[in-house]
Amino acid sequence: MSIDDRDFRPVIAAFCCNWCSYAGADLAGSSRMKYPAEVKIIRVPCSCRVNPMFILRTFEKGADGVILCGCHPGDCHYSTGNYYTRRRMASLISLMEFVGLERGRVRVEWVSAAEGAKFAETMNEFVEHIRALGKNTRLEDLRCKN
Amino acid sequence: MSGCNCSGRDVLIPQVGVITDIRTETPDVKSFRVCAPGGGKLFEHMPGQCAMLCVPGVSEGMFSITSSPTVQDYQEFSIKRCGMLTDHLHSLSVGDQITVRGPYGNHFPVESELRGKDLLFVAGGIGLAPLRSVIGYVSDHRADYGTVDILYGSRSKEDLVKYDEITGVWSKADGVNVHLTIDRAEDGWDGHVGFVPAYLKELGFSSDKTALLCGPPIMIRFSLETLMEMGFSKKQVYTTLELRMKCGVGKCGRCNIGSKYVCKDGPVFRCDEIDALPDEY
Amino acid sequence: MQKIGVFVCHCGTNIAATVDVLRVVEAAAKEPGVVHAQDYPYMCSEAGQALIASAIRDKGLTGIVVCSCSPRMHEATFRKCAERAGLNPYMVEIANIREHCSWIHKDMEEATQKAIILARAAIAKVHLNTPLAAGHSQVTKRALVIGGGIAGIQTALDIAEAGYPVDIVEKNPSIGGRMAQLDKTFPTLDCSACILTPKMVEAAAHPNIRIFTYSEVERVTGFVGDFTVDIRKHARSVDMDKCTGCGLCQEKCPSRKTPDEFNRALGTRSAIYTPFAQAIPNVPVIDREHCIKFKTGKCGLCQTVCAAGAIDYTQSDEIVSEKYGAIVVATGFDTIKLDRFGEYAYDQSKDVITSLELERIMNAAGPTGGHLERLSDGRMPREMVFIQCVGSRCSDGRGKSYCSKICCMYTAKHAMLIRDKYPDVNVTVFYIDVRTPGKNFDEFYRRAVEQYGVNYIKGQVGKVAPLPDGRLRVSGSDLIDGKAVEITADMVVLATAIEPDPSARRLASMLTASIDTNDFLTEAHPKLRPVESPTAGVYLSGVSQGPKDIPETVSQAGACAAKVIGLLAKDRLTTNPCTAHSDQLLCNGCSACANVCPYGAISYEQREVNDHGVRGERRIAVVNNALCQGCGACTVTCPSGAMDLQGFSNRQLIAEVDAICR
Amino acid sequence: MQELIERAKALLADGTVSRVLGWRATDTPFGPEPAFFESGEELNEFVYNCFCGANLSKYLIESSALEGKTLAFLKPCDTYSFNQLCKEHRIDRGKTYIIGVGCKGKITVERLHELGIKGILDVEDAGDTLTVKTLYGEKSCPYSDAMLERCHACKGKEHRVADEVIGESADTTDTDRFAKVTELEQMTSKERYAFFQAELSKCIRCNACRNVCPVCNCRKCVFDGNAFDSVQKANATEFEEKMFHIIRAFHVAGRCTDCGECSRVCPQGIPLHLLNRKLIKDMDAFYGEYQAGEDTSTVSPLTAYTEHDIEPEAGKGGNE
Amino acid sequence: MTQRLSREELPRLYAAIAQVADLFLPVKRAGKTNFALWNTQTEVDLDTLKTAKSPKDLFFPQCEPLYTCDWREGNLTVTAQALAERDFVVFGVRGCDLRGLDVLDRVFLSDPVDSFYAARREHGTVIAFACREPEESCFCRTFGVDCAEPGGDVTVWLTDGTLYWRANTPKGQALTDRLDLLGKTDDADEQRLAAEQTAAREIIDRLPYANLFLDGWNGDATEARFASPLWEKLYRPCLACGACTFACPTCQCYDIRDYDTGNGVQRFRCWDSCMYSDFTMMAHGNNRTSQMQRFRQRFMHKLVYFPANNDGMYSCVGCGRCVEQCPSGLNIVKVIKAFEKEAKK
Repeated sequence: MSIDDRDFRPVIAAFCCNWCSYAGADLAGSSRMKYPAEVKIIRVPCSCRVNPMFILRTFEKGADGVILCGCHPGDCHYSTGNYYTRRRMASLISLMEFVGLERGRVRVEWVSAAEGAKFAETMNEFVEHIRALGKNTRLEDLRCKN
Repeated sequence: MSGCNCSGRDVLIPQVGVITDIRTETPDVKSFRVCAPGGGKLFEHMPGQCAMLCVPGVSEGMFSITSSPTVQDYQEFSIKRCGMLTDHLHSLSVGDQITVRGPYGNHFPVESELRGKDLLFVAGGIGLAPLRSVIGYVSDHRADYGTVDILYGSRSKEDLVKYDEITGVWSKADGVNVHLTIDRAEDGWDGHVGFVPAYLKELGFSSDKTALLCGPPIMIRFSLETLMEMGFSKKQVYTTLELRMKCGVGKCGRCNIGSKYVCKDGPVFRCDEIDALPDEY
Repeated sequence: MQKIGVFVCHCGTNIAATVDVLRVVEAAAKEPGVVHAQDYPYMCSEAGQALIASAIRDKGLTGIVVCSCSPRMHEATFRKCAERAGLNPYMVEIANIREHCSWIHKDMEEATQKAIILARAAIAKVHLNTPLAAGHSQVTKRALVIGGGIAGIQTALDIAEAGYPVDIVEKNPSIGGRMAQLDKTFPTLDCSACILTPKMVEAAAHPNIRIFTYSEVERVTGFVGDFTVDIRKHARSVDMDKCTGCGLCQEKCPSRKTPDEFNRALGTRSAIYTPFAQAIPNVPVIDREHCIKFKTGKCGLCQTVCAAGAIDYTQSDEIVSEKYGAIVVATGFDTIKLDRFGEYAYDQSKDVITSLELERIMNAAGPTGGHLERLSDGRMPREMVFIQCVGSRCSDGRGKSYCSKICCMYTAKHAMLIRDKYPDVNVTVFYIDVRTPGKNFDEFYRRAVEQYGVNYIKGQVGKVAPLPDGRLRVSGSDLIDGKAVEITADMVVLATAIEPDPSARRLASMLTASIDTNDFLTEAHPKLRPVESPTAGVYLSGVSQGPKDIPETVSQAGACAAKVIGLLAKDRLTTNPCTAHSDQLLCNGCSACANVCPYGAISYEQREVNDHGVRGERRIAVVNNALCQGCGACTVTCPSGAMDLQGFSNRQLIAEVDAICR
Repeated sequence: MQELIERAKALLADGTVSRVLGWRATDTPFGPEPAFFESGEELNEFVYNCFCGANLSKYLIESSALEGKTLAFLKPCDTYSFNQLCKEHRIDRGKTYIIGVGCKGKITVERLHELGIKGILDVEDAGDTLTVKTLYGEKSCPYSDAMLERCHACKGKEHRVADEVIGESADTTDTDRFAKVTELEQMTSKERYAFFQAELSKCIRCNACRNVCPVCNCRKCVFDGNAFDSVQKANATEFEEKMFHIIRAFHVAGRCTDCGECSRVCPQGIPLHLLNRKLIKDMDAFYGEYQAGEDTSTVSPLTAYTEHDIEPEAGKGGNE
Repeated sequence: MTQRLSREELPRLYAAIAQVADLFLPVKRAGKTNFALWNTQTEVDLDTLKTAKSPKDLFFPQCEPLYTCDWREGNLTVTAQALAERDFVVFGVRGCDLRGLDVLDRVFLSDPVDSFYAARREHGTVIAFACREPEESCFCRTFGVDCAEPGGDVTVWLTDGTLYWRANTPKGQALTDRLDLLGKTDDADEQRLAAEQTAAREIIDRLPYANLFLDGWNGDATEARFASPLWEKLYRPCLACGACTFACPTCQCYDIRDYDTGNGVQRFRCWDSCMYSDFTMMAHGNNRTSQMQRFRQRFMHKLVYFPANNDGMYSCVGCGRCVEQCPSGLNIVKVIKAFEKEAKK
């Protein structure tokens, strides 16, 4: 591992549903659990609000990993939202791998409002994984960088 | 002119302009004065020419320059609020910066065909914007032109752009007659009421004048018909066209009508020239 | 261009200790559109809010960003503050630099950088915010209480007393719930029925209360203030109006072998039955599964003996559709199944019973007429062992991780009552901890130990083994003395964990109310809004929200009623303006959005549309803003991007993405 | 063909339909074009031959807004698209009259070019073989070698919807339609990346794939609007091509009938159908087999759910 | 003076040119041949007659930044994109595509000059490539292009074994002077070359579209052509995609757009197509609302408006890409033929 790799600070966006995962992240915070500062959370009303377009856009703008967190299936505040998320994301993740994106750059995780610990754990794990994958060069907008 | 690359800047590269003054003309029209960041005009222009104003990241649009070339310190743009860009422009304040490129297009032939002529300006609503530049120019070179008649109409009194200037300056100038009209009667208005073409007919100007016509398409159409009835020939009438313009230099392929590019060969056309163009505007 | 103000909160040292607040202010001030940036120790304080308000007024701010704690905490506070200062409340965005930043990071540099980025994202978003106007909806001034136990009854009574009509839906033939099954109550040892029955009667007689027993909620649509609920009234086969409650039918019924649910199947009942003597309504139901008439077509004895002619075999389920402004969930609890706890031999011996079964045995109206006896042979036990925490505080995944809260106290109660009534019965209690926080609770427990000589052993029971003589060998450990303990007992009572009633899960899904991993309904806020569900208009009463004893249940029921009354007292509600809307120039009318809308908020209209000068009739999606709850499922299903969500628009979210990746 | 013309003339003459949607002969033998016919006389230019690959169903969106019924000639595979468009309320079934036409697989002159045949002047369909007259002499090749990719994965000879059927069809399937997808899945992630990078970097963003696609029927494409701030028409970077094609594939997921028009029309020969097929293959595996356009009522997998769907986990897109 | 090189030596020639300047030439990638930067790994393809895309994007890129705006310390600054400074060579430009550059010159080098394009033209050396085996879609002859003698800064001919090279301009000569691997030709070479040219021209004569009927298409034809009812019939299959315009060597419509890079706004231009439905869309209307109008515009521009502004020069060069690539089988040939049929009726 070169020095550059060790210094690699990935850019990671976490889309969190307002009712479960965002609250879970709040709980992780109020429980003073630690996870890397690379993770930046974007609040959405429900995981089903996250358009695949947003995920691609995030990569386009230079993100190295995107994680989408929502309520556990069955616990959606809007009752069915995350069921659709689950289907959409299953297809999207598969398609993105198919066109050659590295495994695990996009991830979906169900985190309830009570699972502060799981939130922190998930983020630690995800950041670790993205660090191991390295910079996202396969899907990135070059124009941003000039 | 616009082709001059002497500054080393491509015609598509704008300059930064600072808004130095904003006036609310009507509920949906504001006039913006724009200067170079260090003061003074960004460029020289002729009456009728346009410039591309851009709020970076929002949009860019072509606007006619409302101020006369004889104004030394700034260019003015009277802009009606009608879309995303104009909404944004209306939200700007004095001191804000935008980008400006231009001037683009041709101009009213103030130095050639119009010289020595009696001029009849017919404007409706925001259509006053390009004509005001000519009116200003003519006022500053009064000796070069004959009489001036200005017929201007709008929906209501509060929709008359530059009302103070019209009533305070123009109507008091020598050899200038101002005729104002509004579409519907309202309290506090003792002037003429009615549409511009009808008033034009009523006023019955002599057909040896040269007319400059600017306003909404429907007003232009009926005013032109009226002028024809009054004995004007199309060669005596000038108007401006507005189409979607992007590059401003006749290359991007958008604003052509037949072989003419509105941004480069226009926006000022003599009505007989328009007749020769295919009907696609 | 927006004129944005940024307000960075220190939150005392909560934020300021890890985030260099001044650098955040400095960085925010450089962002385009930001005309004002400042910090303050407590933005949410009155003085902090005053600062925000005066900046809004003085600088003509069109949007503000507050960098502070979670929006779940103070978004509403700052929105109200903005509104008071004349700014549309939806022009406020919160950057969460406490829960999502200062509290999770240690490194000041790192946390400061992150706070700057979070502020930037909020600024980028607020640039695209538009003033939103909340709509209004009417409030149906009637409440529904689901569950007719003590929680439900108390809530209903309190609401009814305030003058609002309220309906109780109870799935059993009578209201009363678990409390009706109890013998005595701690810590005062009142007779449970004696204090419950008057409340049941009061509820039944109250002019503002309607009771639907033997009924279940079938479907819920609508939203706060305007729910429509379909209630399935199961066919009772007895005409409620005609029945006099004489009880003759039950007496004569030849089918008598049905396990009696009320007595925890320790006894049997007839096919036509009322669950217990004080049942309300005192009208029996026919259990069609066990009724001979329904099974074979022959019998009809009850009809013959009924002088009132109330028996009606032709009755069928009836669906009643009612409108409510508020819904209270009071579905209560049940004890867990013990099939995963083979070591206690519950399935092997009739003399291993749950505490709730013991309640029935001790109850004068119970299967043994209130006489303590072994169910296997009817003999009086000499040696009794109570085992605490059966399935509670369980870490191996077989039971529940939580403490069931009531067991310590009722076990003390049982032990005390047995020792009081049968002084020669030895009582041993195995416990992990004895938890007795509560008024007069610890005194109560100490009385059990000190006055009544109950033998408390701190330790766990490893095995209960039935012996050939019918007795039970209880092998456990005494952690204090550090030795193995073996007791040969006549009866073992298991303090079985309680769990939410199984109906809660289905109900939660119908109500779109969230439940936690244990199926307890989630509160809107665990501390500050403990009786409200996050779903507006849905309230939580009793154990459906978490384990609690009777006094706690009753106080929560009252709190819940207060919240409901507060809602019903309003004539109209302000609706969330963050709803979806369809751009008619982009909409294809393909119906994909309606397919995924959980609220049926999307319909289609033929509309004439002027698309840049071209007119034509189109099929256009139309969102009913009163129904839309703003989940956004439709926005992603819509391929053309016609459907967008106010407050979380495509462009806003993209702006946040861009700001974060910058 | 004559039968089709006669029938169309009859339906026009008796007023059943107001116009006919079919193919018109042009002076290149291999270039019939989609066309509307409004009179019997115009119908004399009607042609139906082995080059009539174009899927006509999308043109019916436009004609749904016109007065009177439109008669459309649809091949078996076109009827799937037609159904899908009806399901999405883009075509009014009541304003159409569908004649199912027989199909034995369609060919394209590009395939002939790819086979190295240059200077083509005429192509003669002699059943199993094609005789090609060229500037450089006469050539021949098996019919199936010139067939469109989609015909090798034919959906069968049944018309899913038709008011009447004229002519015989054949099922021309001779490959597993998911074979290439499977092959790609078995490559390493890096290899797949190289494959798609090479293919997609040819994209010129001409939007032919989108505009021909029957289910890409949005009145205004998201890529043309500014709702997502997408950069239209610009393919300055490889990412944007990917973004466009991934999103396009995703937007048609569950709606794509696998008609193959996208790959047929791509001027750069990008096998765009592979993205759609991957999604179809996945959805079939995840949620059970589903063929868009088989009928007009079944709900697409992405607008449905069950409580126990598979989780969106890594590893479904192919090898690592 | 014509020079020669054996075909096997081509890789050396490429390497030698690449020493002097960036070399672009037809490269096969994922089954399609397009102009691309040469390196030792590229698969050069001189056998494909026409690249899928014309080489116009080497001079007028599909997407190019114009300038960046950013706010520094509250002040708006505009930084113009630097003009091309590197020399480059385009090898293998067919006669039709070379004429395409003449057309683009008329647009971009006329007043006001487009400095981005001008800089590229200045730095680019074009090596034209004579055609040997024209194909059925070619009709350059109609527009007066001689594909056997295409011109350019340098012209090259490729026979079975030999490449012939002739510099035509000082720029071409300058490049030639820096290459030392070209050999002298003799009379036999000259004869062979002449024979090749004759053969190619004979094929051209036999092409189905070699001599299209252009009577009536000229700068004065606006009224008659514009109002023709034929357009209504011709446009119908058009899908409104941009395949024809993006493949075309002369289409030059462009769009100017902004892109938020996060650190400023980048303004770039990219190809646009008059076929796109939003091409002329404005906030308050659209002067070409129907696809018929847009379709008509494209052909009127090529055959009427452009000649009107450019001394009768058509802006179609007969490359035939639209013939090959239109998804619906539409093309300029069909348009010309339809009007011919009408005229001869």
